[in-house]
Amino acid sequence: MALIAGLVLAFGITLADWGIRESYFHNMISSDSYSLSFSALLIACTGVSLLLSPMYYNRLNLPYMDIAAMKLFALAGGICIVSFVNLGLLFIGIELLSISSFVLAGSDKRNLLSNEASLKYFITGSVFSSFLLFGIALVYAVTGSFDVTVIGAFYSQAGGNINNLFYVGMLMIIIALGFKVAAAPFHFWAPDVYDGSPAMVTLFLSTMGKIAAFGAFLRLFNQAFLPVPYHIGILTCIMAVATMFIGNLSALWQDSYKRMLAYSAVAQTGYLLLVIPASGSMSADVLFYNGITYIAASVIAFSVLLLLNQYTESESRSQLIGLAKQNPFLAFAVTVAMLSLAGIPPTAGFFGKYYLFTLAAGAGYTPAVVFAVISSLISIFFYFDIIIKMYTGEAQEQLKMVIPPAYSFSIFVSLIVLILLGVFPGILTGLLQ
Amino acid sequence: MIPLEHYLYLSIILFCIGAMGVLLRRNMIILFMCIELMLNSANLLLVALSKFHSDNSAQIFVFFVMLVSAAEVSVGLAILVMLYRNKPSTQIDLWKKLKE
Amino acid sequence: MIVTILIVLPLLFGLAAIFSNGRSVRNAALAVSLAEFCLALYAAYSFVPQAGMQQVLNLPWIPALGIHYHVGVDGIGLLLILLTALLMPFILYSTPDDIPKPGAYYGLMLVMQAALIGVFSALDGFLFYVFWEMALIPIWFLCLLWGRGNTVAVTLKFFIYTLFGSLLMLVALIYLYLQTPQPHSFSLEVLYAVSNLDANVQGWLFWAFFLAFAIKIPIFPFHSWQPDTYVTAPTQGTMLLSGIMLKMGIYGAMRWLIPVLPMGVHNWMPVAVALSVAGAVYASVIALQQNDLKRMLAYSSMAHVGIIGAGLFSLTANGLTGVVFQMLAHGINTVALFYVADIIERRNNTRNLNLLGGIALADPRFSVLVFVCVLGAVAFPLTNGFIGEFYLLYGLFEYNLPMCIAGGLTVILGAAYMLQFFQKTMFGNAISTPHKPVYAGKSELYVLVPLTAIILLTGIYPKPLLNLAAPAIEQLLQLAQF
Amino acid sequence: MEIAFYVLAVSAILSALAVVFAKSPVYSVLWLILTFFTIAGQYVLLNAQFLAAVHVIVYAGAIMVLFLFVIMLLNLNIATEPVKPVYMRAYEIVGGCVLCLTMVAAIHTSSFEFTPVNAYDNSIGTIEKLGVTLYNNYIFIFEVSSLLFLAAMIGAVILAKKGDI
Amino acid sequence: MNLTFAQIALAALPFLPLAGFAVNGLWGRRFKETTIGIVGCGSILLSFLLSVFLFMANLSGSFATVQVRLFDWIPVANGSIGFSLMADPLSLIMLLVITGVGLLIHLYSVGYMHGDAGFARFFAYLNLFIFFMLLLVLADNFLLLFAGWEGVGLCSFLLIGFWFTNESYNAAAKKAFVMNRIGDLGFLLGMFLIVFTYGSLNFDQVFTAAATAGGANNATIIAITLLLFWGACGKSAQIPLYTWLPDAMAGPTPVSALIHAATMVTAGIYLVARCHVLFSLAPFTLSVVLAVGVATALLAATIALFQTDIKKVLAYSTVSQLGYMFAALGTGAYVAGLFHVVTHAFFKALLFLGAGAVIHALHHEQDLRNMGGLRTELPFVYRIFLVGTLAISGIPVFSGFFSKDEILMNVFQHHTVAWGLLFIGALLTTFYMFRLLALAFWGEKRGHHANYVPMNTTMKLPLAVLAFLSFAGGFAGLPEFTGLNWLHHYLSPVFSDVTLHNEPHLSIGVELGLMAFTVLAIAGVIWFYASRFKHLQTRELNQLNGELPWYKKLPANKYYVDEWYNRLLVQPINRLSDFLYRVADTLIIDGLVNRIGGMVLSAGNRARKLQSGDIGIYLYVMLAGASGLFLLYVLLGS
Repeated sequence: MALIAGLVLAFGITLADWGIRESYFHNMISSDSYSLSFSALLIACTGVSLLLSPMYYNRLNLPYMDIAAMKLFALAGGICIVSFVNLGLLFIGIELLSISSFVLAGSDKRNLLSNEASLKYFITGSVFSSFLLFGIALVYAVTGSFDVTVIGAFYSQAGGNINNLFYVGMLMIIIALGFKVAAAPFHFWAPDVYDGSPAMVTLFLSTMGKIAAFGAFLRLFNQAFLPVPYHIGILTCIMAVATMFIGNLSALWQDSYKRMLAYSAVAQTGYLLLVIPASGSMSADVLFYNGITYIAASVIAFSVLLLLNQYTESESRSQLIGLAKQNPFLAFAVTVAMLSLAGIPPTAGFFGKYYLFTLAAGAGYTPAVVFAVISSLISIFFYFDIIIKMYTGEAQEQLKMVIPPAYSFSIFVSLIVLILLGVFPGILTGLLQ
Repeated sequence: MIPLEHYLYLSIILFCIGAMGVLLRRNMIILFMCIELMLNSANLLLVALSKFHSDNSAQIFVFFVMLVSAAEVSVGLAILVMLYRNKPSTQIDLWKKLKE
Repeated sequence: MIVTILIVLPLLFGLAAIFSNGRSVRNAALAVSLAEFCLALYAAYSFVPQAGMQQVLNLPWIPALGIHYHVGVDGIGLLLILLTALLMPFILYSTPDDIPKPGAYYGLMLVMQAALIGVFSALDGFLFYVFWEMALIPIWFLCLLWGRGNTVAVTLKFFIYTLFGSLLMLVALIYLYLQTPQPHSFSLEVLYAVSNLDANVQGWLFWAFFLAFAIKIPIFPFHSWQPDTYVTAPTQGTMLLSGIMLKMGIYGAMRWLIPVLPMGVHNWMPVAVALSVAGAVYASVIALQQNDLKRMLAYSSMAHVGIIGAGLFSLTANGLTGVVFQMLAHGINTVALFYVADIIERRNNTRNLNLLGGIALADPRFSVLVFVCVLGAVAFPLTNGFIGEFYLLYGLFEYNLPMCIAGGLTVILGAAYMLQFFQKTMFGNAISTPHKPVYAGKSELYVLVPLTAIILLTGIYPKPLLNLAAPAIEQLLQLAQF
Repeated sequence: MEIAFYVLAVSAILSALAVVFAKSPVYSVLWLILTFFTIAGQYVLLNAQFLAAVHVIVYAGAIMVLFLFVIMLLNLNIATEPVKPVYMRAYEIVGGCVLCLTMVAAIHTSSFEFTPVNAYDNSIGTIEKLGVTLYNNYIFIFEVSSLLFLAAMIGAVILAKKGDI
Repeated sequence: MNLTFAQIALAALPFLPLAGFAVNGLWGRRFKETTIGIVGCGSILLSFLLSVFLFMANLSGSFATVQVRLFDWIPVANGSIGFSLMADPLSLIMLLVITGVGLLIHLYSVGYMHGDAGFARFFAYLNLFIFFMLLLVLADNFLLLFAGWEGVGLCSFLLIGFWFTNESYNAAAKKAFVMNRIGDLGFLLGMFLIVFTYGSLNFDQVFTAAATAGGANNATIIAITLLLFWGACGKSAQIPLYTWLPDAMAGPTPVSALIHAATMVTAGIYLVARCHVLFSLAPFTLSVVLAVGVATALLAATIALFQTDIKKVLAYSTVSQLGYMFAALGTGAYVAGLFHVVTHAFFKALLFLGAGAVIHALHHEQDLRNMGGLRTELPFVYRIFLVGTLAISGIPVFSGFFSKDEILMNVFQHHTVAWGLLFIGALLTTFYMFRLLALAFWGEKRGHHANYVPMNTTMKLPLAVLAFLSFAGGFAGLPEFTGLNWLHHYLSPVFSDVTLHNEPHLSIGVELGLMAFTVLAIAGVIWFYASRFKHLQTRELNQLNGELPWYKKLPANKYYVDEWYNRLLVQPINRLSDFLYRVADTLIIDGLVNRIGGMVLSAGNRARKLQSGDIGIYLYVMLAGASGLFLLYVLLGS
């Protein structure tokens, strides 16, 4: 419980100094509205996962304290990369986040799948961190400094005729962060790692890890590479569209609910990736809004998985049949989450997608928007399959579970977030201008 | 004075050798070493650039890179030990259960 | 202000009902829908036709993006709200009282009504789209949980098909939103004023909008979801689908397609009219040989709607008057006919026309009422169908003659299959029913008698309704000239 | 001066290739140590003397020892490399070269005449200069990296410790 | 509103039968048969009295035409079409016929339908029919006329399929309604053209506009008149759309008498007469009307020669007489056409009711081959049937002679070939009528009917009145040269502007000569048949049973028109509908959508396989992806 208290304190502090904008430690790290809001988001994620972990781990009779420690280290890494000014801090932060994620992925030692997940994550992770290093080196070569504001000034002042190396450096950074965020050609690790590692870790990785990586990605682009060159923009769009289609298509046939959620996480990355080519004034707002809705929806989706794990080993979708009869509240929450992930109006997911499409179309990437629309249509198949399974069919008896207070609290909060943001999106838009 | 391209090409070659090693070898130990090699190639480039820009922040950066690679190796080997305990071999081909 | 109450009242009550499933939900829901109807009547009563948009309410909803909760009503919107408010009590009352999970059922119905009224009164592009899709979810749940047959596959296909259209519309709306002057806004007037679109962009946008509405209406090539959904859905769901939701597509085309993209509409008008008329003839020919009652009614509804679509895209004053009136007439007729189909099915638990017969012997009063409904559907003078059909065919005639003749064909075929239906079910000697069942008991009469009265009344004295719509149609035509 | 650079460069490349193609892990560890020495030599050439020393100590000393230790501990010295079908190896070699070529091509297109940031001074490699920048501008990263080490340690303990936890 | 008493009467006129329908319809089952009869006949009686009152008022010159506007119905173009009624001499004549003959038939059917389960329903439908017929006749604009038009079609559907337990009757009813509908479509298109060219649908506005526009034979006028005529053909069973009338005999006989002889079928003639202004502006259409009228008259007459069912013979005779009326209209002699309508209503109703009496007596036996020798058993029926036959054959003094002769006179004036054909038609009419008389009444008794059902007075009275009218009806329109043609004088204000046909009249001599010539010919035919009817009859009976000679086979099978319609129209549509549903709808359109869904699912399956699980492949693909991006960058970047 101390942990939770600590986290709440940290949450309070971040919100306390909301107004001030200055950077500390020889402008290594700055506390502008962007970094504070995203840090608050990350803290919230970790808070939720810490809240849910005791009950989950007691069943596995694994001591969750050191796992909690790793989560806090990952949180520290996340906060660094979300509010970095110096590229060095970005590199170290990403390394800290990755290393703790490797360990978390492998935390359930006896389970072979978890071992395999950590192995895959480690090998691919370290290969692509060297890409990041190489990219930073090239950018440093051209601009001569690691400070993002200096690079940004240099780049905008140089206008079109900046040295070609700069773009190559930028591309390598995109590749590295693309890997971290599980974008298309570099997404191969994500499904296996999310599926292999224990459900609690998958929840943590897919929410905190992904949003931190996206925060860093957008922060770097907003500060350093602001007028995103058109051909780099197109490359990222291609990556985004490929991710959407691969994520959505592979999720169609998944029998295991957990692996389906893994692929849907990859698909959601595709949508979020559209923010990068359209980085500019509104993009921070869009990312934050989508981030919140994505986290809220994942929390609900994964909490059902966690509750299921209490009773059955199998993670197949058919476990959910007839859930609505057993406890309607949980079924309603999952329905709202699925609707939000699919992007159906009354839920926040719809406005998030709409906001994202407006941004992308505004930046001139309308074909990408059309593809995004088609892929979201494909996603309807499996999201609604869950809803159908819950509401039709006779209920298995063991679903008669009692939901522990921690779970019902977190589900309730995310439900409120999903519905409130869906009906009154005005609260959040314009926050990060 | 050695022009900067040479360092650049050298580090790219080392980087690609490391990448090829990662692709070719099946044994985890060799794999970790090739990863180390890739990181070092980037270090080399950084040091060359710091000489070129005569600004030593790049060298500090190399310090941290070394530090990071050390941490990575330790975690990597820990993973290797864990895997070895479950399957007594360091071949990565054995780990294929998570698919489709 | 009234319009917002019209939306919020059923919405709140619906949501409350979804979670409670006490026995008394049924009459509570009925009370709400009746209150809704009185409110709508009052709105109609206090509506001044010439004064354009009324009951306008414009609150900022998402100020950062220039999206407002902008709601208002003009002639056409009001008539459709009246139709929804009128039909809802009948649909609710016609639900058998032994349905499972009544709370959720009535809740979803009321949420559905709120979304429908929202669609008919939204003046803000985004709000229109939100209501448009919100109307999809309740009907999907209704068909899924209370339907018969393999509801899962059919409803999923229906949902995805309609969503495909509406998502294309979303992309088009976003594109238009970005064309508006800098502090972008979605409001209707601003979108009407967008003029810097050249011909082929308008062409693309036209097709994006047209696809969404054509799938919803449905117009010919995009109708494959309709027969299956109407058959597997519960009758009340089919009433909703064919009675009111279908009008969403037509209203959407009138409000958002024709005034916003006049050049696009003008270039693609012949194609749209040809498709609709082809669809009408196609459906009425198929309906001839159908022996499943509900599938036959589905095709007949599609035929009527094909003519409405043709009238809509002929862009003539008479055509549009016909569209508005026929929407009302068709709404009432299909609801009545599907209810009849439901009664017949429940009594004989078969929908196969060849196995039915002799109902006129068993219950003459019921057969008379059914006959009036059939007359309405066949566009017999002195019924509402005739007036709508007359205007539509006249509008089509002014547009071009061959289309009008094809339209006329559907009137003849319509007579053929509707009478065939009437004779196969009503006449002939009773085959399957051993005892003499009462087809139209007291509860059925409460639905059928008012509906038939309305069919005859609006057929004999349609003037008030036509006056309500005339100024709005006038204004629409001016906007359609580019 | 140039000859030294080229000698060291060539030896670095050769030993790197040897690391990849060595039969048994111990041989490749030794070749890797040789590569680290050549790179340290390069550092000296780029008058980053302190860095070269640290590099040798950290890499050759600490990391390689760790590798040898693990190899010995789990006696992995047996070269039990499953010979992969030739076409697979061919693909991988070709893949590596293609990656190298594309990166060279991408870089080749750029002109190299970007300007150095501040004036030339060859004493940037000295300890007191490094110390100044390390503990002034980069102090925060220093602290975070300490956190990183802590995390790595705990991680290694969690994963590698025997026993059920 | 200072409504004159006439206007109130006019307004009330159509709603009396509607009230009768409502009363019988709603509470009919509770009443006894007599009360139903009283209500049914009473309402028609009242409307008959009202129309007599209106007729007398009109006669006494208190008003030329009376008009009343109840409420406005549909706004069209600029004006708005009202639910308004109008009575002028033309509609008054029709009014008298409808209500008069209607009343008699109502009385008759009280006795005829005695004991039938749907007694109340029958009377309700009859009253509804009269209501729609009145609406049709009294309408002052095309739309209300169209409403009445379809209304009568509906009632004929209901009444033909009255005994709905019999499948073939239902099919006949449906066929009648659909065929009427085909005609109505033409009428509707004609109305659209009228609104399109003249901007309104009210008769007076349209006619004044047409007259002022002038210019005979221009395209729109011809199109309008042709379309209206197409509608009239549908309703009055002319050549292309007549096959429904013989099948309509499935209904009870009073229905056939009222609807398919006296009133409904004459609606087409009333329409052409009402729009005489338009038709006279389009001589081409008039020639078409003439041609169609003559053709139908001849065709129907030949078919009637070989029919064995008593009602079918009368049905075909009605079609042929309607052909005569249209021929009269075709030559522009509207008054002659109307006069024949009136007289035809009398004697054809008489013949039908007579046939009804025969059927009633012989326990619903309709086949002539089982009748015969009824002269002695049913003396009263025989006598009234004889009067009817003489009237229809055009024997002098009887009404048929005067009206048919006037038509022949006008056609002779206009077009001698047509006169020749019609003359032959008249002879054929006489032949088949006497054949019918002989088969039913003369000769020895065939069939096994013994105890005849007695006819009560309610059936005898109407027959007697109709017999008198068929006898005396002719004197309303004595030939022209006598100057006593009251009908011509009475209707002249309506047709005053018909300038087309006032070329010099035939000299009296020629007229008398013609008249004498036709009478002699008809008398010859009667004498020829009466003398050897026994021999002709026996030959025909065994021919009917056995093999018909080739020249008789064609007309006997009604020239296979029905079969042709079936093969050319009905079957192809049904086959098309089957094809469209099975192939086009389920296979192609639905199939396409399902296939797309299937493709997406299979793509999903393949995408799933992409994730092979082997780290080596992952790394390989990732690095390949990286180099791909570099390549793309190089291509796009430069």
